[in-house]
Amino acid sequence: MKEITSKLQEIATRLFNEGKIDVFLAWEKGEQEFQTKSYIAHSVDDVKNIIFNEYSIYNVSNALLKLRDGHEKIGIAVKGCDSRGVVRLLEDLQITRDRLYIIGIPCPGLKDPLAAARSFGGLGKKESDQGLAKKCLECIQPNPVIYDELVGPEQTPRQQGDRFAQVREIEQMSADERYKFWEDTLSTCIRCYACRQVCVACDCRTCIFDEMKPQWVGRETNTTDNMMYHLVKHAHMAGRCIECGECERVCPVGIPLMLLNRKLIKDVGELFGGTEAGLQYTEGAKPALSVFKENDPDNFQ
Amino acid sequence: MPDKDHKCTCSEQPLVPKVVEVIDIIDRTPDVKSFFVRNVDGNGLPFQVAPGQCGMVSMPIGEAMISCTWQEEQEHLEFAIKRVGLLTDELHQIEIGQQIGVRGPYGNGFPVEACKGKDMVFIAGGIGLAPLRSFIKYCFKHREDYGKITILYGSRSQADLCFKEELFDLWPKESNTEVFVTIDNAEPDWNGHVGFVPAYLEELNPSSAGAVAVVCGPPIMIKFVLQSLEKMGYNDDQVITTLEMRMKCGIGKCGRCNIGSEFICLDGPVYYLRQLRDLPPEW
Amino acid sequence: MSIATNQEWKPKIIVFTCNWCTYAGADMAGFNHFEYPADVRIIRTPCSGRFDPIWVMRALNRGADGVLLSGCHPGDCHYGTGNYYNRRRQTIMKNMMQFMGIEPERFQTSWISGSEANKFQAVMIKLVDDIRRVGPNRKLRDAR
Amino acid sequence: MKVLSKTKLEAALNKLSESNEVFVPMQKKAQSGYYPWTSFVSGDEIMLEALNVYQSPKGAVLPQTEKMYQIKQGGMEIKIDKTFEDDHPTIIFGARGCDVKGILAMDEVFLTRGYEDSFYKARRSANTIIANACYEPGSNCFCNAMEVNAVDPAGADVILRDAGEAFVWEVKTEKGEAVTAIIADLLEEKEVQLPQSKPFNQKVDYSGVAEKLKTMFDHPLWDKLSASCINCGMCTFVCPSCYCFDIQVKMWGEEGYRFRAWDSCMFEEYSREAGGGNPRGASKERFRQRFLHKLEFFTERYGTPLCTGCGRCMIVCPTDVNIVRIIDAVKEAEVNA
Repeated sequence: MKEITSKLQEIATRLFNEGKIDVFLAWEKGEQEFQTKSYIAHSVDDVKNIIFNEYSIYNVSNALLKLRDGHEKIGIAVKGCDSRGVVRLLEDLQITRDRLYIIGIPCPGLKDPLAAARSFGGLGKKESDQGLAKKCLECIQPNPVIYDELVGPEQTPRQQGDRFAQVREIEQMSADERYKFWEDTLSTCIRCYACRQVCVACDCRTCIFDEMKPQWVGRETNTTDNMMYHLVKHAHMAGRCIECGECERVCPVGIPLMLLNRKLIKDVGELFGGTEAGLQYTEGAKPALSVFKENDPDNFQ
Repeated sequence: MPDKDHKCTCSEQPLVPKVVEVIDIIDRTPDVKSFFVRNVDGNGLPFQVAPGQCGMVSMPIGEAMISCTWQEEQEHLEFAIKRVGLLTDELHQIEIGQQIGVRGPYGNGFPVEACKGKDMVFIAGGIGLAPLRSFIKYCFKHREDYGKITILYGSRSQADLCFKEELFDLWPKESNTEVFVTIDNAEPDWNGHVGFVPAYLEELNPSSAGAVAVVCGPPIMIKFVLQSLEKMGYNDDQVITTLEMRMKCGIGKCGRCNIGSEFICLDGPVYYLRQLRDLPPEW
Repeated sequence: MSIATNQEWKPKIIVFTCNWCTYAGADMAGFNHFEYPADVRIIRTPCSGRFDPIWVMRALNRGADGVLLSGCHPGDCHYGTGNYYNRRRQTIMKNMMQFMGIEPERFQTSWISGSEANKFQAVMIKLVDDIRRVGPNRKLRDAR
Repeated sequence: MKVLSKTKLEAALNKLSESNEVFVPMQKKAQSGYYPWTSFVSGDEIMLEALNVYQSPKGAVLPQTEKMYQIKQGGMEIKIDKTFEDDHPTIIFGARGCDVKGILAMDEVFLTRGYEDSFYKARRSANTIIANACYEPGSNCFCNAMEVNAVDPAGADVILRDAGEAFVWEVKTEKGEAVTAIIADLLEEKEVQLPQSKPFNQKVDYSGVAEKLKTMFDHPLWDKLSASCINCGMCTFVCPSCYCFDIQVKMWGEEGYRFRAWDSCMFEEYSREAGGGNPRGASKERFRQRFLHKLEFFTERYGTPLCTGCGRCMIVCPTDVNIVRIIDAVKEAEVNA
């Protein structure tokens, strides 16, 4: 990790000095070791705050959403999952490729700073293990899919066994059991919209949930409004979710959101084939539901 | 702001509206209508208003804070409503006899006492004339308490001029009163002044000696008018304006209409410029 | 809406149709006096490409018992490709709704062309029977 | 002194639940917060010994969604016949000093300044607070800097003091007497050794921050501090003293109700006006509004800061926005007065 940090700082300094970039997106050291957060370096003397440690798990491509309307040249350090976010934004034409200088970091698997913060803060039960974060244990793409420079050795995916095991388990349940499962899980949601704000695939200007004319989803936190919210939010993820696992990681009440996303990824893969969201950048490519084939599966009456 | 006692006259449940009946609707402009409401059983009003106070008008679809016009003998409440959103769309489709909800009165209203003995300069833009109209009618009712009255009003087009009858017939006839009307861009059958309110104000240049300027209109207009008034020598105690913020509760609880530690719905919406100077520049 | 026994309960079913094929098919069915149950309410939209899954959820949420989206057969969409996009979108959405536990009968999709008046009638009758069999919608229903 | 031994805790809670809805700090699978004691099932865990729980007890007096009044519309007629003031007795059992201060701050907002919110008043007057004295501050706690007395929280009707195998039951108000009467037979008279309160790890000094913030509205430090914030609403919803609410309606044709729900200054729609304009549309402005309200505006208006030093927002924030660091940054920032 140490040499990746120094390499990152070295590249950032070079890019700033050559005037190739105006800002550099990476991670910043916090007071405590686990308080690493996303960081925008504006000049060469900010570079000393940049770090890549075992808690640099935040999906930095999400910070691109704040910069999409500007014209500055952006240097960005991306892990495997982050790089898929960059591809997604390029596909959605939210940012142009020539504004970006991408430094890829094959990711060795990181720890969850929120789990560490919880045990450090002492609120509630101590998180059981301090090992790799859940999303890193299920990682299928540690190596960046798009980069101008690569830093660090290639890594191997850590996902073992059937990726969609839990999804199939729920599919086997009866309709009422499934409804009961989702009713109990989603009734705990406090509608803080962190899963939307942290998601790189959520790049709409005005979200449908902020729409008042008409108001599609109610603002109450009863079960039905919560289910409507999650159903609509994840319906928009079909063919767009890059499986970075951030929504599940930041959820304050621990809702297994990746189950919904994995169900979509499984269905889109089985029904329509094609590469998964953000795995490969080709100019002018579109997400799965924005294209079609004549012989798509058709179970309509 | 000190602990003012705005006892809401309609009930011990300030958030629950009173049902009233719309007894008359007058079309002022293509997108502004005046609604006159009374209690459902016909006698009396849910509350009385001072000039510049507002009321929360509510229909099942939503609620909105609308300024309420003051009259001397108040046998009805008048709300001049511009069609801009969910609730106002629906309001513009109702007929006479429709029942709606109303609660209030909210806001501190214009400092009518403090302005006594001063020359009054009223500067309004678009629907901003509705709140000022209460203060103007109050001045004409107590004409001897006030000096020279200048009314400067501008709107986008001739059709958008509100309260045309008062602007062109009633108010010019009042003693020691001048009314100036302007529209943003020229129109064939309009021979009055053409141009924006701030520019026209500097052209008229009403003297600031012993005068008070009262401003109400879209935020962009208020911004430039305040600059012009400063150029013309009006100090911060001679300028009064109203602020626009999103409001939901109307009683200083829901937290969203704040500028600094002031809640515009409760401590405002009327402020002296001196008060606004030490608020954060978010207005 | 009090949901007493099955007899008194009348299903409320919303059918979204595309303007050029299914709506014309429905017209043809009416023109030829093909009877189909009255519990069905038809909403016309320009093309099946306009169908938004949130309509289905909103309808079920606000009290409908079943929703059908019907458009032109793939290949003869008036605008060329609307139904292809619709096909992918609704296929995914049907799986998603069933994953959440909503009965499959409540959200159905079909292709009905302008001349298939009898198919329109058959689909309507089958739709209402399905919903009658499955009963009133309680899942995703906005509690009073 | 009166003592409630821990072996009798569940019996006491059952007894209190007969006539009150008792909110107890609990861990329910992945979530921890204040839940009704009647909803306790096996696998849940009472968290009275833990430092605190994630969600604050403010839901007992200001629920996340709360029906206000029923609306019936018959063509031209509108009837508002039923309002939903809910005054069933509730008890918040075992709230820490920071959470009690949060509720006191909300009392200031909802019950003073010319208007008394009838819905809040109904719930609050039927509510009894049994505080849980706090002797061992956590690593993020700084309630001592925010006018909160953790060992003797003001505004509590009864104070529990965890003395190892029993709680000291210290009654403070008449409401406290009433609750004590219900479980009088479970209390014993015993002398127990009270624990020593430990020092605070966080060194926070709030003095002068409000006055200095008044001059820092346009200070460049807000850009730097808000750079990583993604404007989710998590910090405002776990905060014990955030009270902003939204008023919305649910109608089915002729019938429906207007309700109130928590809202967050972090959401873009919070201050968006009918014409589409938004005085605080940008992410930085909303971020600044949240911390100015916590540290300056509330102090100017009600005399006490709205932040109670519980440290929850510092833990849950996905981009590690830290209010203690912001207070330090404000104190160090040089301001050209």
